[in-house]
Amino acid sequence: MIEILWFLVDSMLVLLLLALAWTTCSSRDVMRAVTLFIAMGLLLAIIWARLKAPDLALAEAIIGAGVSGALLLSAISDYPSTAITSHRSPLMHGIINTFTLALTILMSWAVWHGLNMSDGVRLSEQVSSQIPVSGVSNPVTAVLLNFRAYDTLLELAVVLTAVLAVLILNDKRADSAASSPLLRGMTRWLVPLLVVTSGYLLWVGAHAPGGAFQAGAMLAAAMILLQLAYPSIHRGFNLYLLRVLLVAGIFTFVLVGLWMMSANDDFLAYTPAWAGTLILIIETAATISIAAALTLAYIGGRPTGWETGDHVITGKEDAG
Amino acid sequence: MISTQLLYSLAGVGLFAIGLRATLLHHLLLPRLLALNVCGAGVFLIFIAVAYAGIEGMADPVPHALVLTGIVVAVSATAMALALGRRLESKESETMKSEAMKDE
Amino acid sequence: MDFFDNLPLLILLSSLLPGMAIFLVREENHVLRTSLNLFGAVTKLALVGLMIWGVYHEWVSEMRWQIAPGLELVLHADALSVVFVTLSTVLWLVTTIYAIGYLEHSPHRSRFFGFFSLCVTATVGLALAGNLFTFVIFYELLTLATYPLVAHKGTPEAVRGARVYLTYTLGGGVLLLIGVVWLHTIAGPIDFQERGVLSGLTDLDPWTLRWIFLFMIIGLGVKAALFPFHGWLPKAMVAPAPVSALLHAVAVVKAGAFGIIRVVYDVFGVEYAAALGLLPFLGAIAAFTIVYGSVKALSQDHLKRRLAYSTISQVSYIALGTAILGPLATIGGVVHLVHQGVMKITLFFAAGNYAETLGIHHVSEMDGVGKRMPATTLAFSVAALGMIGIPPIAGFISKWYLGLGALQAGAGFWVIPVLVASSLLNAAYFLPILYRAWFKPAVVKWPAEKPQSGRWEMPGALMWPPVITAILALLFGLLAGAPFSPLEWATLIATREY
Amino acid sequence: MSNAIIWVIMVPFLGSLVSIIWSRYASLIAIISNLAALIASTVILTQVYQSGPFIHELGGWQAGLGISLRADALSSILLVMSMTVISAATFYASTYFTDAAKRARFWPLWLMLTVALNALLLSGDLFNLYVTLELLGLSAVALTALSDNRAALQAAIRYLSIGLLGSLVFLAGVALVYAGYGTLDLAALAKVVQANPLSQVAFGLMTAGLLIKSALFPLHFWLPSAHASAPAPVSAALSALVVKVAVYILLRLWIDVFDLVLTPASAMLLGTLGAIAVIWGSWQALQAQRLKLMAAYSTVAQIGYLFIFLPLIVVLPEGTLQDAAFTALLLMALTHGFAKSAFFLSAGVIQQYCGHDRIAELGGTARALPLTIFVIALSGVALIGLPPSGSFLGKWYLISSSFHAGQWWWIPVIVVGSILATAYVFRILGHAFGPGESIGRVLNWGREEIPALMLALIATLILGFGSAELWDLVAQHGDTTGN
Repeated sequence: MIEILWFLVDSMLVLLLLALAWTTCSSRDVMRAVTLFIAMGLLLAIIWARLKAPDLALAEAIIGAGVSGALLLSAISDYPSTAITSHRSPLMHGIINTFTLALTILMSWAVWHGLNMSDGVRLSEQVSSQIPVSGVSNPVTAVLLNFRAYDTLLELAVVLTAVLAVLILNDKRADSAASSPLLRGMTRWLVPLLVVTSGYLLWVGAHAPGGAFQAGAMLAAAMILLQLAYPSIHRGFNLYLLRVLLVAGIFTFVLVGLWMMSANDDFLAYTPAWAGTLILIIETAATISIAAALTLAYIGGRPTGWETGDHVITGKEDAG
Repeated sequence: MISTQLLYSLAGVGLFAIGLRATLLHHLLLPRLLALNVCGAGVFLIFIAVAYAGIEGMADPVPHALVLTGIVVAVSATAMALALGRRLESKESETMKSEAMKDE
Repeated sequence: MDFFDNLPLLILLSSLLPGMAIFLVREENHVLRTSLNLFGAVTKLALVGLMIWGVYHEWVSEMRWQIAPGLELVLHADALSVVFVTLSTVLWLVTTIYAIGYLEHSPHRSRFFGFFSLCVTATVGLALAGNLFTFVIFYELLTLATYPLVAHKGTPEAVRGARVYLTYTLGGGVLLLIGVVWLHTIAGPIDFQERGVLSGLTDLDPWTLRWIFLFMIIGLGVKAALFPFHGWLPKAMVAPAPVSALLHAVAVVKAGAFGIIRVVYDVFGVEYAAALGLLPFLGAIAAFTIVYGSVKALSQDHLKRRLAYSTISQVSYIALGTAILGPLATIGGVVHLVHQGVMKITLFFAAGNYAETLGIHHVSEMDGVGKRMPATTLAFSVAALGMIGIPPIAGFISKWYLGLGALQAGAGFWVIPVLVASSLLNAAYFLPILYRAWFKPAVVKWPAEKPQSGRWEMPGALMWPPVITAILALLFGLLAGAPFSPLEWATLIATREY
Repeated sequence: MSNAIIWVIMVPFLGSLVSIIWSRYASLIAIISNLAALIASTVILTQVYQSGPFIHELGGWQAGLGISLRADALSSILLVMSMTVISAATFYASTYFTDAAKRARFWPLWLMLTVALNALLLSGDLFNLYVTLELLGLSAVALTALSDNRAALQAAIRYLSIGLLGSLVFLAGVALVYAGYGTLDLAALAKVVQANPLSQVAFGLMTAGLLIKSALFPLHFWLPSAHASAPAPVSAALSALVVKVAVYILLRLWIDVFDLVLTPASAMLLGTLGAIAVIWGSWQALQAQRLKLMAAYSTVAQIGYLFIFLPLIVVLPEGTLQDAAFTALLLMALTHGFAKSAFFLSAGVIQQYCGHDRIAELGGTARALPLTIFVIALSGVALIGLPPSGSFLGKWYLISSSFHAGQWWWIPVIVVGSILATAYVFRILGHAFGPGESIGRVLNWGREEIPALMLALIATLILGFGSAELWDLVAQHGDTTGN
């Protein structure tokens, strides 16, 4: 009975998801597409929760829907044309349709086959057997920052690269018109809340859903909100400092890794006794980095003093 | 339980296909970016559906971690793509201006 | 003996290192460049002398360098390679002197002499190659080294001519490569060996071998300017005179001919090749090319072009000699490798001199040039008569042995007519030149005369080389019986090959 | 000492971080850290040469739960190549960017590119491969965008979206693999993989994703614009390395992991695409009006050659013949890497000197920039596959393998490809030797021309004559799964 109930819920969620995805991809108006996309992000968050992936639910809500939503929305203003049209010929259109359809069938077949052939255990048992020595009790955090910490490090490198690109490419975001008093009012109590929450998420990540990414993104969200409410505020941000923070977090991560290598002759091989502490350190560092990164990615612009590495000198820019 | 996994992973496949189709169809940056993100979401969904182990069972945490990584990567890429687009826009408006200058 | 094993390498280095150095010499530094050139040439000559001595006494001189499994770089000295090495070394020395005089004031001398040395290095390496792999490498290197020489002037037609040359030779190179690789896959690595390698191997499909032979002969035939792959040779005439001289007498064309000899004798083995029925095929092409080249030469008024077509015809004598089964024909072919070289280089030196001092490029402008430039014209005449086959000049020896060989092999019925016809044609396109040069009254004004300086008709560096080579041509004919004469050496080879 | 495998990744990483903060000393930092990484890579190679493949279990967790880095013959050789090219290009770049601002932006990304390359070559884990692919893609795109003109930006955007698509398709394959086999570790996977629908689809997806990145015809469309519009040192790295490492992963998956799934038929298909790429790429290169565009198209062709080896390797019997074909493939990849990077660096010099790189207007450069033209000629020799370059040996074995495998039809392709290559290389030289007034010294910009010369010499001489050890190495430790 309960099974069937769940099945109905699941099917509704899935259908809704597919519908949203389809409308996002086929809507003719950019603004509409972006809004639908954000909605899809939120729905995904719910689905992650349903599939017992609370960490993801958080991350998706904040990052997937929140941050990238903000980025996309702000990008729309840069776009002269908001109408979406495909330039493909009808023939090409048909080819693409058939191709994707065939691919869907093949992949579905493969997925079905895969789920049947697998024992269904995969790595979960290995993980749970090693949790005790991992220094944290939240398995996802254990995987992210201990078992597969190297992935996380490289991922931070990806973030860094992207941010560098953003900084290189564009000047600071121009001041947009002052925003509504309502937004400001909301910001006044929302920003502190966000900051506190991010702190909590960081701390709780060790044993419950949460962790560096959610926390960092939360902080960034706070910054972005400020920026939205008080468009001129970024003048206050010291972008050089942000950049230092961004680097410092990753730097710490690498240093811990190397230090542990000197101690236990494998990169990032934590001494079990310290594992908890080390992970907390890394998480804090990562949180700062990610917050700085996402903020910079939103605010954009080449920080003053980019050329000389000295924030006092305002660098000569070749904006063209 | 396998039915739930199957349902959601098939949904993932569907999402992937929808995104892929749109990516191939569109040439404008922004729609293509949305499509790519949908595409990615599809892949993530497959991972998480596979990780699901029933209401009682403890889900496989590894895919969760992987997808978390994936999400962050996706955001970074999106930010970068948007920055590129913005730069190109400004360039093109510049060239337009300069051409207008020439005409006068 | 170690030193003797390293001899081939030393001979290569003796022109490679100076060449490398010359690239870095500043344009103005005439003295340094010249001394580098001569030093290299003389050293090489000395080393080659040693090698001749050693090979005569059948000392083995060989060095191997593993490149990859089954692929070795082998330098090896045997009777045949010595012939080619000696020829190219001697003529290189002469040509270098000539070139120094010829390019007195033209730009980019360093580049020119650099590639000039590389070109000779490649030729010598080709001569000393001990297996097909090494041969192919130097064969391609030769192409690369000569391209800049042909394109040297940098004028549009020079670049165009160079491109044609490149297209032909590299195309041929690819075909040769395919043939060689194919042979490797069925017979393993092939070291050159007197009396051939394949004859020793059994259970090879004869048709595969015939195909391989075809690929190789076409690949080599392009450089040897066998019909119908001769098209590049007249176009390459845009090159400076010393280059044309070297191209025709030593480097490129001869490389092809030498390669054909190698493939027939030291890879297939001449008897085996005959057994496969490959020789008539080769002979037919050669015979046709001989006649064709001579006929084309008749109609050329441009002197160098006429010489070019005569080369096409003359070089095929070598292929012809190879294609006839029997020691005498072999002697004829191999000895012509040397004789044609000496005579042809004389002709090109002379042609260069006419162009340089009097601005004469066409046969029709040569009336009475004999009185103005006696030494050059004398050398020219000797070489021309030799080409026709007038005794006692070297050319006669080659043709004589070819004829005897043909009779010995019972191929006289078609070879003799070819020889006679070509000799008549040679006479038909050389004698008029001599007549004009000696007996026609000189025109009042030459196209572009340089003021006469010094006691000779022109700078010695330009005048002596043709004279020397002409004398050589004469001596090779007169003293054919003397020890270490080309003829004797060719006989030595023939005895070792049968 | 097996920590070298960490240092080779982490040194450039730290370098990148530091160079962001102290961008004043960025050039120095970059040179030092890349040289250090070069040393580390040679240490790894010697280790593999002496004691065979080895792995480094990150975090001390055994592969499967954790991620493991693996070094074996294939990866360590490519690692040394990439570090050599990168180091040369680093010296080059330290004077190439005259604008201080540009330089300051270049170095961090450049070092990140190095990190990505090395991490990718050493990675032994499917998902980690995805992350490194993204790192590689993003840094490459950012570096392309450094040119900061419309063409470059458009190319960069295209490059980015195509790259993202490619890695997503790859990731989809990874997801299926995890669903079916419950592991991401390559070695573990190699043991359990069977030929079944799941494997085939997953394999197909990963292959497709990587084919996009390795620009195999007809998925090459994004490459020329990107490689032609990037700054010279970047183009060098893109053409010589970034495309190669995608091919490297393909080989790794095909030959080590999914060898059961790779049917001769599919191999034949890829080989055919490679053959088309050879002809098409060379033809386009011949048509190209600009030096760098020509080089980019020639890359498309050269990648094609690598794929022609595949159907041969699949059908050839285990042992010497197969090893020979495999080593020849490796040798061609190496030669092209060195030669093409040298070519792009020289093209950059020419562009700086003439202010353009239009082939038709190169007249006189042979006089003005003798050394650079010489380098172009050398790398041209390697691109054509003439002796004494490494690709001559490569083509030799390509032809002989075709004979051994009874697939003679590849030979005409090789012939046509080589002839077209000759045409486009000597087209440049023909123009360069053409008339022009200025006469320059042999050496003009030491720090730009010397690195290019070294790369070209490696491609033509060292790989041609000195590659005997390479064959031993592959023959002994060819067992590339690392166990």
